[in-house]
Amino acid sequence: MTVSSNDQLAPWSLSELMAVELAKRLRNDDVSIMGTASTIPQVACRLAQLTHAPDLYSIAGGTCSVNPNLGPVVASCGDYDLLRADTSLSLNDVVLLEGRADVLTVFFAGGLQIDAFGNCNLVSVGDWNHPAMRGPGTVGLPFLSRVGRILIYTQSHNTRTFVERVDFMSGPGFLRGPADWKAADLPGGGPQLVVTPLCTMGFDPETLRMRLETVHPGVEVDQVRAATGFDLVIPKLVPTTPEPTSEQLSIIRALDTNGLLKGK
Amino acid sequence: MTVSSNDQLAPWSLSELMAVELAKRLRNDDVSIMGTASTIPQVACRLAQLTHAPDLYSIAGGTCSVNPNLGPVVASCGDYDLLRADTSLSLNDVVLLEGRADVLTVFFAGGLQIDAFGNCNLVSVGDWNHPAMRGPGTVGLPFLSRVGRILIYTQSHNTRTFVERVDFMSGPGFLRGPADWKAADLPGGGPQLVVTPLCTMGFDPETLRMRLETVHPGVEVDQVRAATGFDLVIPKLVPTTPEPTSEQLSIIRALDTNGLLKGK
Amino acid sequence: MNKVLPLSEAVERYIPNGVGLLTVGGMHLHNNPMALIREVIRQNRRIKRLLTSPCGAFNAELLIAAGLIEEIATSYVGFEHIGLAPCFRRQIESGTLKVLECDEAYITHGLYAGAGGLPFIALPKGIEFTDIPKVNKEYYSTTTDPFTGNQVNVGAPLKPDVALLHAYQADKNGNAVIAGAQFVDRYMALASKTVLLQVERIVPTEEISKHPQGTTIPGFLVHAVVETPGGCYPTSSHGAYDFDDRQIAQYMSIAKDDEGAKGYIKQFVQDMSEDQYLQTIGERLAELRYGDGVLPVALSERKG
Amino acid sequence: MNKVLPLSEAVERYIPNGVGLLTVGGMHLHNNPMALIREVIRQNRRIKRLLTSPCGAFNAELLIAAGLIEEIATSYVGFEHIGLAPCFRRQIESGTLKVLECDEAYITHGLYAGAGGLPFIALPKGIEFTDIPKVNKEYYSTTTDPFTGNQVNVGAPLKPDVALLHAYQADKNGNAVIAGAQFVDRYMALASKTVLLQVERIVPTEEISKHPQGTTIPGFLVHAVVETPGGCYPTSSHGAYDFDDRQIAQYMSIAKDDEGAKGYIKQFVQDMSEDQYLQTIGERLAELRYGDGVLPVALSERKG
Repeated sequence: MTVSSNDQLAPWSLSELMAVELAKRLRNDDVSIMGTASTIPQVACRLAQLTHAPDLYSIAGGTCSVNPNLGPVVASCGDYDLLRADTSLSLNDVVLLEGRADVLTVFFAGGLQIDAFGNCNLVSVGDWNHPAMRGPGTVGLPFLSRVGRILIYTQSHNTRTFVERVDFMSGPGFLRGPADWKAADLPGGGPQLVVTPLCTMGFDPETLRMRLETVHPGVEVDQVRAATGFDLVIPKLVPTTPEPTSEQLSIIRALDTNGLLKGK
Repeated sequence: MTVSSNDQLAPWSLSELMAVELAKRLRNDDVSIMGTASTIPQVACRLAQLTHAPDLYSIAGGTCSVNPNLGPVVASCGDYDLLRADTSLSLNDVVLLEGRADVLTVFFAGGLQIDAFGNCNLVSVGDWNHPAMRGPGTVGLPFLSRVGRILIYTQSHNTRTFVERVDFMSGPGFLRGPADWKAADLPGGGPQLVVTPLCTMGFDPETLRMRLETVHPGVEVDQVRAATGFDLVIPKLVPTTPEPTSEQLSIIRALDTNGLLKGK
Repeated sequence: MNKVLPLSEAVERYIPNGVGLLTVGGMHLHNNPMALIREVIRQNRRIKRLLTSPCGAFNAELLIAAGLIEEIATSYVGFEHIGLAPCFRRQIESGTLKVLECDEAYITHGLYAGAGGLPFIALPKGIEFTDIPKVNKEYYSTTTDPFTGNQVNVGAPLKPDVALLHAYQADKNGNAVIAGAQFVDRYMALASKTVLLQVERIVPTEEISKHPQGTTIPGFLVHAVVETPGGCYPTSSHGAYDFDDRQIAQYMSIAKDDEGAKGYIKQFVQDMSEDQYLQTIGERLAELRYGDGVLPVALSERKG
Repeated sequence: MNKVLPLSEAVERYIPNGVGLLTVGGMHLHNNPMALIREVIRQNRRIKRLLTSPCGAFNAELLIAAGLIEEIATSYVGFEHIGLAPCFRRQIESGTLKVLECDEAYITHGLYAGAGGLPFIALPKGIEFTDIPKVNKEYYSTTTDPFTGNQVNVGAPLKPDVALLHAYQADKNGNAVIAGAQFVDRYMALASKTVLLQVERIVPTEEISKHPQGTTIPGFLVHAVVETPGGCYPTSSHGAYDFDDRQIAQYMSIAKDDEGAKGYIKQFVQDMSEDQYLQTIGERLAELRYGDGVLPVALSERKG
């Protein structure tokens, strides 16, 4: 969905905007890992490496290669082309590092359902025994409880995806809220950001509930509220998400020569 | 120690004779593994592969390469040259296979002490807390309890090495004998052969105690008895170990161009 | 020992009907051993329980579509960016396929435990905050950590009866080269009682010996080697060809109901030998081949 | 991030005196990180507990000879076919060095557990028939297998504070190539809080990116990279040079009593900088170099 124009490079796509927003949250000393269907995080990491975070490490969760060169961006996290990279780990290595909890600082997560406390569900909607909708499965999401910072992204912002409570807990966010989260004493830092086609959201530091941060250009706050299946914390002032700059867009387009993000 | 002559290739060495005796016990469908200081088993495996057991697999316990080409034989089981081989495993892989117990069929073992039931000790002589002699350590010997057949070899046949009971159990043979062995119900098949510079020995099927099988050319049965620190089972007829054939010797010499076995 | 067998004989000899636990290699749309799987379907071998890698794809879906799977142990079955796996989803929603819900770390560590004869594997703190252990008590449990006294999560060892795996090349003995990502395929080989290997090509042992460090599956773990060029299609074969998103999308639209799925299986699997199938996809496969410049990354030559 | 440091600064900055658990890479007389170890001795860093790979050699012995080790966790220290390690043996026999007796499988699995945040590792049946668990209750214990109800052997996770490792080459970020056998060095890197890496040479990242599948230590695990050509001597550096059995034999004869050992340490370590030491061994090192035809096996080039 193409929504706006910027300059000669534009129009930018929402996927490109989402990649830029994710990139901004990456630090130069991060070690990040992404999983299934991770075109947007791939681009976010490479964009960060080529701008403010040259030393960022980015692990493709399928091939387990480190810092894939991404020329061009590929659709699958297990793609042969991702092996053009700095280093190769095995899947067992990566699973070990996930358990170690002091090495990997960023995980890109998502879900069929994402709830008010940032918990994710990729397993099933409805009763697990008789699911209304069966999801693909959780893959590595349980690792969310051990990672430094969770960055959530999803292409669907609606009341089926954003629910008060996930039907099946497959990726722990802030659990059932502050008391529960504190009692659990998990090594991870919990979810920090949610990026959707409508907005970016963070978490209220007191209640640990999801809080609107910015609305994308052309999106109204009420539109976000209506698309969200729980009481979203909405501050008085909600700034607009900055449009991707032409510098950002030209880097993204140079990486994404197959246009995987461009049309969406 | 060179002891005898055979033909134009001779004189053969005791190490060469020991390698030949070990080779004879290897089968075409074996998967064998050797550890530290394993020049003799290396040659035994390669000799077997080049004669009656072409499909034998031989794993160098240090590099964990499979079927090293051995041109020439090397002194260390971790030698870079052993990586010229068919396949490479990692040490973790090999340790896993040792635990699996249905894959590896032969382990070449040894000890500072070897006792009447074929138990081995590479840790310490005397009380472990105040050892009279500290050995290097057990490495992978505990795995003896899980391997198909244990083939023991040692360069020293004397009453310090061959003792009634090991001071420290670091590589389980037939434990404390038939009742103990049966109760333990271990997946491994126990020790099958002991080769020394004096003789070859097996185990009595009833008592599971070590039993003399053959004496090497020029060695007397009484000499073996005197060099053994426990009551060795000695059958009425003890044949002489066959000398290595000229075919065997020429294969060995072609592998062992540095003469690691020749002089000993 | 020559382990090379024709496809049909490998399946006939090594996969009993009703096999207890069968596992299929590859991850997502890569290195799925589809030729072996198609033959399992042709021979109508029922499977009590199927275990996937952390991300199953067409390897699981096609067996499910054929109605051969009673239970599946998995942490994911789907087609990644392309979409959900229709029969996997439908059979679970309708209650005809039982799921043993797993997560990636458990499958990976569970295979390590199975390979190593470990009685179980202790798991890091965290999984107990998900619903997964609650719905899969056969694989997840707890015990006492004797070093701290804490209760900790543990997983059961995974020991497949049969593994179906793909590799880029092998010699007749089964010494095999995985040309790209190894996923958990090597651990499947280490943990399984019987291993059937399909390869793009069989090469002489001398060729294998040129790159021992790229040859990471030793022949003694392998029971049969089947030469199946193109045998991963429509998934990718690392080092050889890419996956076919068009074919996957076509499958998804055909298999959107039970009848469609049955039709697909009949048309593309049961009514065709593997050779016939390869002929029908030959042109498309040629388009999907990696360029000439792309060499299998594991094939380094050792000089000297 | 540039992690290249001079040898002295790497040790100064990352190894506190009295460090809790330090581990040294390499196995037998191969890939021992001797340059780092010699510097630890020059800076007189005491080590509470040393952990070796399943087979320690000169890496452990020299630290012991220098009197820096209080306890050692190991399954073997020796010089393989050349003979026993004299100071290791003597200090244990005299009671000045405490041993945490281990076996190879436990060290390997224990590092896996340490790397993965597993609370402990369940071990296969068998170790309980040895005397090892009886004398090392800190690392070996038992617990209940909840799947069978059986009592089973378990080992504690190994989480070194510092690992000293050798690799053939690395870039300035610490992305490193182990040119030959990996032993347990990669698991030490995965399990340790701090990793110091010595390499034969530092190469540009572009050189590293040519063979990603041979580059198996990612820079994010590495804290310092030190360029120390010849730095494994007198042990081998896989891909570069062989070990020196003559030097080991000479050491053994000099170190046959405490005074001799002290003299060796003073002459060859404390009284010389690493550069000076390399000059004295330069000629011998040249003899030990692998022939020109021998290329590091991990360095495959990926084309395309």
